[in-house]
Amino acid sequence: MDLRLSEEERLVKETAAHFVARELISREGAYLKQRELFLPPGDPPRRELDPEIRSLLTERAKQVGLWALELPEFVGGSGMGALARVLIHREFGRTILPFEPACIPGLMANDENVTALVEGRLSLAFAFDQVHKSGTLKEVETRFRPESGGFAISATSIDLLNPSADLFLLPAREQGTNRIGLFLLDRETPGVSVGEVVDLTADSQVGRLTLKECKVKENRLLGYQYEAGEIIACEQLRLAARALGIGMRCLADSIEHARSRVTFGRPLSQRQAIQWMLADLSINLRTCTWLTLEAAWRADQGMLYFAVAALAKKRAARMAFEAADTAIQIHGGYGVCKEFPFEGFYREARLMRLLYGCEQEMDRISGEMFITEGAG
Amino acid sequence: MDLRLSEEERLVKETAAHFVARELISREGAYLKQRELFLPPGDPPRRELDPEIRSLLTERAKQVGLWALELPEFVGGSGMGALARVLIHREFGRTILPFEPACIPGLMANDENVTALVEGRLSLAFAFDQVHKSGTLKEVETRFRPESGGFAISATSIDLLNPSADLFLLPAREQGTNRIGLFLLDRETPGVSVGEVVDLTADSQVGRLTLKECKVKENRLLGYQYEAGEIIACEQLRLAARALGIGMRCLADSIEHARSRVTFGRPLSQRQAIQWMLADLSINLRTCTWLTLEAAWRADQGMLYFAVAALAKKRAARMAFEAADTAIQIHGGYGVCKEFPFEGFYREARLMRLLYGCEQEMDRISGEMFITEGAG
Amino acid sequence: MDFHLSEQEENLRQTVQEFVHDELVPLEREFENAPDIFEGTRWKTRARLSSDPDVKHYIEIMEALEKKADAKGLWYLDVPKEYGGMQVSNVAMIAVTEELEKSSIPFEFGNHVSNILYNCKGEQIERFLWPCVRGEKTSAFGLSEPASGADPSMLQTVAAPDGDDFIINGTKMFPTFADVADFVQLFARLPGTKGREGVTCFLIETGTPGYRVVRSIATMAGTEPCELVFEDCRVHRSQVLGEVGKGWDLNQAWLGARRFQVGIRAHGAAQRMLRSVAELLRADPVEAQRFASQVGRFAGELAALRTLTYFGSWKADQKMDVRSEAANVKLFATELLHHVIDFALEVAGPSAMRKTHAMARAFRHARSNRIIEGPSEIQRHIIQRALFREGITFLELP
Amino acid sequence: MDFHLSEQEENLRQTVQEFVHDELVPLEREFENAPDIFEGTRWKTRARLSSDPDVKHYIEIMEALEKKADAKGLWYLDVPKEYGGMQVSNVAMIAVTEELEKSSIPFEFGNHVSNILYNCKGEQIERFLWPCVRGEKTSAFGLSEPASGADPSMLQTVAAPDGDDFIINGTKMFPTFADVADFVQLFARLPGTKGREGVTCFLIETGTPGYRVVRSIATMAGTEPCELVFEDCRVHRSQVLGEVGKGWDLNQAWLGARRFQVGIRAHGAAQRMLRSVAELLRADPVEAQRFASQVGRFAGELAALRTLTYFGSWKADQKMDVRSEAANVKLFATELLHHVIDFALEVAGPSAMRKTHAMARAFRHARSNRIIEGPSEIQRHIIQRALFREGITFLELP
Repeated sequence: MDLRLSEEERLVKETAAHFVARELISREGAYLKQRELFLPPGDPPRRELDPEIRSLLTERAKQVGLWALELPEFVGGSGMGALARVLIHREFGRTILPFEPACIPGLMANDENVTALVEGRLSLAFAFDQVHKSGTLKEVETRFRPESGGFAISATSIDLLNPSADLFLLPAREQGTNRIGLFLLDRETPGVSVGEVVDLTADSQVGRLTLKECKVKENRLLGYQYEAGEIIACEQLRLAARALGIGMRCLADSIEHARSRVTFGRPLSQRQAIQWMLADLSINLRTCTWLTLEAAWRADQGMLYFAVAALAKKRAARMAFEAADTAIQIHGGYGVCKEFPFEGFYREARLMRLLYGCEQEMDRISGEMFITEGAG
Repeated sequence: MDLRLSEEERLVKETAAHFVARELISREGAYLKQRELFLPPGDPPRRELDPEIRSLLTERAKQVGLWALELPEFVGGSGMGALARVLIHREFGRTILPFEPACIPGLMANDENVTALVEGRLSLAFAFDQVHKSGTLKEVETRFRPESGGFAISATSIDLLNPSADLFLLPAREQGTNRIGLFLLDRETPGVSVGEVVDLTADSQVGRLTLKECKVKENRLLGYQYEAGEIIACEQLRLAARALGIGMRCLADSIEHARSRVTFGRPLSQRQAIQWMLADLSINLRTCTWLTLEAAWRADQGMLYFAVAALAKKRAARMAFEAADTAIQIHGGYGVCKEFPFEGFYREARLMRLLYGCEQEMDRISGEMFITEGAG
Repeated sequence: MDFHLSEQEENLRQTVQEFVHDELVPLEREFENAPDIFEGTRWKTRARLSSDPDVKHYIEIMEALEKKADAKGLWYLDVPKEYGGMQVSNVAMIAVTEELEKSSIPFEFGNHVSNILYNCKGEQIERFLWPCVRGEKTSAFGLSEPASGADPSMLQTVAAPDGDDFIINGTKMFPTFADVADFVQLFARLPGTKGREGVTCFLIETGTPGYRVVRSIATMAGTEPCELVFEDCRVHRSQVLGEVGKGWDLNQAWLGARRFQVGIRAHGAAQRMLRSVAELLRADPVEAQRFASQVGRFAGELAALRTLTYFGSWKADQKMDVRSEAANVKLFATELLHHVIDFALEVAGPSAMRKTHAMARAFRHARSNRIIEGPSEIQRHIIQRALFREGITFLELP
Repeated sequence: MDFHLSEQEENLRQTVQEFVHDELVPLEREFENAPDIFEGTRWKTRARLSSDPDVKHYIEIMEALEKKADAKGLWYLDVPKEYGGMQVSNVAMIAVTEELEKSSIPFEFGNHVSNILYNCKGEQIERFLWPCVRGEKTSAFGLSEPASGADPSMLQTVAAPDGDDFIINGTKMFPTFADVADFVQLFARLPGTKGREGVTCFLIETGTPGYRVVRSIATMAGTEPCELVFEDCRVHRSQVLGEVGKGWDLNQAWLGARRFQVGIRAHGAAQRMLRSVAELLRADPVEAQRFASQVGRFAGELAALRTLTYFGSWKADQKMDVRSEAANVKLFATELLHHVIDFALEVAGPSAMRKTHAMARAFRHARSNRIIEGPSEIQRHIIQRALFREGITFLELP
């Protein structure tokens, strides 16, 4: 057992940490600053990163190899393993600035659109709505059937995060066999429609994707059950890693605030109620950190890792939510203010808990396995 | 709304409080004292109250009207309503001394054995084992069928608390109709056997009651569904009231100990971790107190009260367990010592949580109702 | 012991129940996508700022409801008789709010007056109190500061006596509605005083020279609290509410009275969330089975909150000390609501995170409840202090 | 980063796995009703006191297991090489205990020696350490007192220097097995010292004049800790373990090393409880559906505990500061076990409260784990202290 980072792993981590501190956290102040003195009534509008800043950051991220992490280098990616990606996403999770490396699954390396995706001319959305309940493929209801020269795909209504994307990756079930296929779909394909785009409570949007007998070529079938499962596990690891970053940021800022904020004659840091909150959070952070790293390491080793990745996501997302909740509570009235990052983390983490597996359903699945097999 | 106790209610409460302080709590020291200097290996044996002291206490309880609370006065009972009984059992719950007023349901007032029961020559057990899962009658599997001049009752194996009792009150289900009947059964009736009597983790015993075609006379059918339900609700209220007593005792002793115990230069009472535990417990005690009183008051008013009684029991038993757990934690090493009352409360409360309804199953039943009816 | 409402209280409750059934429930569908600004009784002051025609439409509906409520005698319920109100008991006000909360329409009976304004004396009555009673003016509550909340010793705004005047300097954070209020109830301390001592409450009109509402602040709850600055703001001593140096007691009184209402509102909001969950589950028997025990558990906790709230209000009606009861209710209610909403989102899934979804709204609004008007930590502190002062006497039934 | 055990560690783990499979699992049925006295490695000293023929029977089984384990090279695992042991890593010891805990047989490999005894010097080695290594003697740990536990400043037992001797006076509460131990590791302070300063550890044989084990004390856990009294107990300075005045560090070292083992044991016990639950549920598909999500949640928490324990042990092997990690493990493990047992009883119902039922036993035994060797509050204190001292550096991966 050697839990030290390798030289390469350390380099990756430090590059990401440096980028996040220098390029992202330094811009938080401007991003969070309230623009008008007096607000219109009602809920504040969704925040967005200035498109120019986004392009600038994208360029710089590419320069230091923090882009298209999953893709091999020959198509412009960084060719990182799962562990390296976790180390990177963990750093990006530490900022409220909505910017992170584009996620382009490795199995798209040979797709005709891969260069456009890497260069940012096209964007990709995972249309995995039906997977969010359990984090598995069992609720997938999108249907496909083979046709001459390709497939026809139909779905009534899929909640689509990132609804402005140009390409959609989605799992579907073959009529008759019920076999899962993983498809890449163009927004422009006849039969595809995206409607009802609205804001989410997190600073992102959702739309409704409908597929009416959409015809795709054979080469748009990118994989089967296992490949779709890998997308889920990768997304779970990405979310878990982001959650770790959120937890670290919230814990660090809370410690800092507790040291300096004085009430009733003593700093908050001397109150057990505050100490205990932070102690419990730190335990949680430790366990989530090691579960996530272990899952990623297993992935890189070619070992079974889906179940651990699911567990890591479940626990880490919950931890991040509690971390943000704690940070809000410790910061008092400022905690819910939009000029501070915590309420944003709180909303984001709440959504993360509902993506790629809700807690109770994930627990139920692993519980059923435990009951059947009598082992952990 | 007038939440003051009436004169009569106050008198009842004070009589019970006085009896418990003077006759029971005063004897705790002797009861809890370890008899030998060095213990044999293994788990300490079950504690029992000295039979002579038990008779003495029984006499004195009768003298002040704290006996056979449910029965009318003409058969030697105290004729108390539900609220008065809650006030009494709450006081008896405050002591670890295993002594409380005999529970003889009002519907036995006309039974031939009632005098013997009141006088303590006979004892009664509720053989309600199958009810403990959900706190309802739906799991009752004991069967009865009418026969000439009476009924025949059969059951394979019923866990029987108080296995030394002479009479058993038990619900059974009629073959064919599935209707519930509530029966009184003699230990001496042919076909009745009580075996495998062993100690429980609480300071009481359990045995296995088996009924093989036990024939009882017609007058031993004391009621139907509603009467059996009333026994359950009464027991739930009794347990809830005892649990309140346990909670009060644990909270009071913990406050006292926290005031006087000094660690790291300050009394425990000045540590927020301790303060918070006790604050949370006190909230719990308040809510349980009012739920229990309200349920009892409803019973006395002739209003529907089964659901509230069930809720009161569920929450109060859990509260008592947490109260004992907190008291143990605050008392540190002494908390688990048998010379202190807290570990005894802890074991008793753990059992109480499993009697007349387990938490999750009770929640499920009320949840199903809420889902169906859309109201609380 | 008698848990029944009095006849008078019960009649009032029934009137409200009918009002909710006849007037509010039919509007629920229409309000599903209403703008997020109709909470509480001060919505009008803010809604007026909007140029959105949609908002105008809802203002009309709300104003029509006000007239109907007034016609049924449901206005001025908690206003003292001497000011023409009905002066109903705390228990009755809980029953009223409980009924109102059964509907999702964010409608309240008015006019609620900041309870400490009943300490107005002399010309203050005509200048501040009556306009509030009549609904012509609204007030903001200026207590907390950039570095102080529940701790009086950190309060730094100073009111320096100068002849018959006081000169006020300092900054206040988070008074809600201050940008649209007509005056502020401002807490400041006399120079050189410490702790509670010297804290004094002033009534200061918007527009008074030296008093500026600097900005409103965006929050997750969409409540836009404000930042107020006082720079050599001169006010006459006739603007002191109550007595000079006795302001902290007023603050405590203000908080105490509100906490039972906070409790019953949280109860109502949680109950509605749970009903929405039940509605989802009725459509899916498998899911219903999976979530039933949690629904049941929360239903039980809500029953507990309800009885706790009534009991505390009853004690308040008996003029007993209810500081600990109020803290119990505030803490239990806001934490429970938080958990119920969390559960509702778990059942409903990511689609309920749409910004205008009732659950997402409740999610955003509920978070600040565990902080404002005394965070959970302060409530626990109040509770433990009473415990160590008085032991378990609170369980000695009255 | 590499999570694999080393080849040597993996071989050891496999040997233990085989031992458990071949030797322990077949005995499980027989041990179901075994007397409650075979926990840990010191069971023999206590079991010998029993006149119960049943106990004799189990002693024979346990002794036979010891011989088999010794024959397979599974004895003296954590004893340093200089004392003839295998000196395996902390990680390896965790892996060993993890395998052992898969069986419900309360068997441990010996001989565990109180780790601080390796500080023995000169003739102490022959007098105290070697007999412990060989399993001929056992020791008790005399730290806590009627009024002191984790706080050194409350420690009142005094060791007054008198020429080459110390004269010890004081009372110790709760040392387990003191009534059957051959000597006690006693912590006392030099006169006039405060806090950690002056705390000194002595090795004192049972039977030394002035040292009495007064009584053993019944507890819920059935562990019978003892009360020790020292009245003018004279000991020679050669009986000081380590240095005079440096005793508190020994105490801390003793606790630190144990906590990872506490963690993996709690993991094992909880895992067995959960497997018993699974067995009950396999027989009842409806119940299985109802409890599945809780089973799954606990299984996940156990995985988290496992990884936390391995990580902390690995850090200990690297000679890094593991005080906070040890506190993390102790707290998380003992609280989790408590919750798992509570859940198991809910599933199994009142029949599992029979005194000899494995769940009831676990219920009684687990409670004291949250108190002894540093209660949960002390663990949280250690954790927060490190947080405010070092911030989140603990998340900087090594």
